[in-house]
Amino acid sequence: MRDDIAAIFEQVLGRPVAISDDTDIVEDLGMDSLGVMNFVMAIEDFYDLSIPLDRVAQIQTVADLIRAVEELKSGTAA
Amino acid sequence: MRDDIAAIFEQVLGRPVAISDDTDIVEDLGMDSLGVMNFVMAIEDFYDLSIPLDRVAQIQTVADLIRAVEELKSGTAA
Amino acid sequence: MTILAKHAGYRQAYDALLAHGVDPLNVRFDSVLSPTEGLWNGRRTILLGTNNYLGLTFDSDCIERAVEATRGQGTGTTGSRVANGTYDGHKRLEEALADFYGREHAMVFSTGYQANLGVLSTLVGRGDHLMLDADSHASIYDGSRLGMAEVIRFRHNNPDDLYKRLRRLEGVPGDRLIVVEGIYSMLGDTAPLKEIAAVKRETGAYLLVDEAHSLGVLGRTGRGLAEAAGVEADVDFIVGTFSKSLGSVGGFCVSDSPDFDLLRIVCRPYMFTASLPPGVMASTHEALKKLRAEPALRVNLMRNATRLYDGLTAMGFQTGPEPNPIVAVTMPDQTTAGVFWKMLLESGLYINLAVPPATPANASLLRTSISAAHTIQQIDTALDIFADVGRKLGFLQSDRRRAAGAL
Amino acid sequence: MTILAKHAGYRQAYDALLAHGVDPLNVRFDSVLSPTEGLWNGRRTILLGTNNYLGLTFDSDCIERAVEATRGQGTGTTGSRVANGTYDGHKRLEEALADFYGREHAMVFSTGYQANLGVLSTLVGRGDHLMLDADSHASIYDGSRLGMAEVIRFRHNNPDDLYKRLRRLEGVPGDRLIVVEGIYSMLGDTAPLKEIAAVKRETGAYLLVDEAHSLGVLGRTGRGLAEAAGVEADVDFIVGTFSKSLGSVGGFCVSDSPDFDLLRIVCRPYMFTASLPPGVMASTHEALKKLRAEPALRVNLMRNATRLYDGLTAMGFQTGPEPNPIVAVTMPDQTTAGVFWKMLLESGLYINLAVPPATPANASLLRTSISAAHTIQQIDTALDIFADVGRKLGFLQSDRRRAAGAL
Repeated sequence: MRDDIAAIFEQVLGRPVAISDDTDIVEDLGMDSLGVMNFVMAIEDFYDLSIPLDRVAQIQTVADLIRAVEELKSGTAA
Repeated sequence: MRDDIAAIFEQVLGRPVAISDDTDIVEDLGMDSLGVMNFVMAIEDFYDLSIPLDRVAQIQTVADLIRAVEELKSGTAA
Repeated sequence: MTILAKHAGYRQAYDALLAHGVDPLNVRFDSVLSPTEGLWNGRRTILLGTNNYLGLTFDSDCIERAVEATRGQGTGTTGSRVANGTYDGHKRLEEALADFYGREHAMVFSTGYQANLGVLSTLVGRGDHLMLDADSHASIYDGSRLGMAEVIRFRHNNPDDLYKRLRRLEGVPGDRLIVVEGIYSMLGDTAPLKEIAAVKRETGAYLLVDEAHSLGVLGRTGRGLAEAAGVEADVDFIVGTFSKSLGSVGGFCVSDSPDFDLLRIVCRPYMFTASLPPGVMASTHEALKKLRAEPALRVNLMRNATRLYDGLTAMGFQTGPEPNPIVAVTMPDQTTAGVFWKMLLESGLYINLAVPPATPANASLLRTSISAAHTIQQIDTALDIFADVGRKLGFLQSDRRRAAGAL
Repeated sequence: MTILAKHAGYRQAYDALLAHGVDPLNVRFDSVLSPTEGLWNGRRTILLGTNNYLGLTFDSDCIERAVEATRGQGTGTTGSRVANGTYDGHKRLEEALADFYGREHAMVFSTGYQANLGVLSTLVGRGDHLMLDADSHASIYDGSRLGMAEVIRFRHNNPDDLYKRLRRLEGVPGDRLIVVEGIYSMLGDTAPLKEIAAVKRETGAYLLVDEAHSLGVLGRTGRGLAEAAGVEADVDFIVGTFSKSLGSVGGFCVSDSPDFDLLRIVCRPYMFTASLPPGVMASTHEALKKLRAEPALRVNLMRNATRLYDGLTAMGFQTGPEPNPIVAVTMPDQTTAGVFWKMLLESGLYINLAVPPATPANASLLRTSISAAHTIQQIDTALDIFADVGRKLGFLQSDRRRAAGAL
């Protein structure tokens, strides 16, 4: 999943990125709020799901994002 | 912990209650919003912690409550 | 099924009142004649539940300033303050508020509700803590929900409980903001502000006081509870409204915080709403001048409030803890409260029926609010009507036991 | 450190503008002379950024109705609608709005911001889904935050993306409410409402349209986009504001939902705020009558809007997708936008500077809004000023390349 996410980051940012679980999406990747939104929408398209706004607000690192996608895919999101 | 919580329920409600992890605090125990608030404050006093409002809103069952108290006591709350 | 069906449960309590012929949500005044009298069902009715503390809604100077501004500057601004909505009248009112409070900065909002929403959701954010009195007004709770700070409730008017909760946060990073009200809107009790200010100082928290019901009511010059308690220096932010003592609509915040104007570029309930019409700014500004120039208004107000409070208490009604321009009588249950309220209205006295969940401790209340414009005669008539209805419903017997058969 | 220091980052962008002598947040009109002219820095300035679509703020009938109501009923109600704040004028305006829209129910709020806050936070709750256009107004986002529903954004004006997201929710219990705007406030584009209504029908969702910028602007009788698109029967709730075409302040919601009045006992931003002053209700009611009686206002408005849109587009400026009374010119960056805006103002033309994060796609915009009250001469003067400043800043060269040295 991390490879797919890295590919989506590259597509949105237009440059290659190295990510790990601890990568902070805003701070480390230098995304502004518009960038985050475009990125979230690309992730949603790729995995065919919607991430509700309050979940988006809780996502800070790549690990948070992976957990959110996994929970939403398996239908166990709080 | 469940015994302590049951004792606090009895104190707030003024009657003995049987609880399990699945007990729904509002539906099964017939508490209104004031009752819930008094109960939450009694729990807070007993465990010497504060449960933020958004956490209170997420608590539905006794198991949710136990998890919230445990997380807040150990400082791992989200 | 409709989308609103989820709220149908709320209708039951209301329907129970309707079944007794009590319809508190559909009181429509044919006409309002003065700050203290309205026409209801074609009958002159004493208004004793309008928060019109200084009675300035019919002040001829306030009206004429509103008329001039409407004629000169139009019926509205059609824009937010940050776009085209800053007229001379908005700036002058902000300057007058800052001057009145002796503060560096003042900001005007389009409603008092939005003032609380805006200030509370902006001053604290993620990682901060908002400490709310459990009996806070809905606008304070809604403001806390709009923001991202952790919200912690402390027991109503209990500085020790507040202190305990702040102590639990020791070592946790982030700001803490304590929020209390000058006069609480349901029971008319004041916050123990001296003690709360001491907690604030000891714990390094910030303190905000909502003086909605105490502006023009408390304090030597009418600035509210912070002035009356002598702790203005400890209060970092004061929020208030124009829709009570100042007789119009709108809200404000004043502060000495040097970077206060940052609010103007980050506070969404300020930035994304149309500013108030010139006429509203003008009548509010004039009312503030009257508030300052006529301390006799506060003297009359407290004379009336104390007379009503003492009279109701002497009859044996259960009133709040102190005489203030809000006097509430606690009823044994919602139906009794509703029937009592309806009989008062039909006898020519309008007050507020306040029932759960909007009330502290789920009480059913007959809530009155007093104006400087009430005559002593009107207060005495109100007391007579209370006594009459109270007798009919079995409240004023020597043992003060409610006659079970009265309903 | 102050409690507001957490927002200091926002000051940087603003300080960068200030460094160029651009201060869009402190435009204070000494006086507003008409719907289309104000006095700024002692100079007569054309107002082309006020959302005053029908130019009714100085209508003599609207003003006189406000004056009469203020003199007769006072400067304010000093209470919420559910307490003492329901005057005859509030009820009559609600009846007039219901009649205008041909709907069973209408409810008036104290601001348009609070109308969105109240309706969105109440119609859907825990377990429901709120489907928002990504470019929604701040009041829609704030209303979604106040409520407990899951909030899902779909791509701006993209019915396919909306459909895809609703399809993903198939089998999930709870209501879905789609929220779109008649005219989007930044670029002046309309929602593809016919297609969105089809998605709504196919997925069993509810549909709410915010006609804030389209009331009195679009539709054969001025009811807005739903009327213009011929899909009023599919729209369950319409929200709007009085602070644009109706020239005052306040908001409303109309609907045919049979249990609509439940909102009056559960909707907190309606229940816990003072109602609007009698004068505001009166001028708004009169403006609604004018809107209905004078379709020529809409003709003039669209004539002016099209003339400005076509003129700016012909000069080579990058405008929005369709001619509407909001016309925005996209600038290459924030500093250029700020300098352009300042030079327009100093040339006698007031418009809005709109910069990130308040704009779609983080664009820097010169936003204009047009009024029926503008003369053709004023529109042409505005075009001349745009051309003049555009030339000075190097925009109107044949290759439309911005002269790098212009700043």
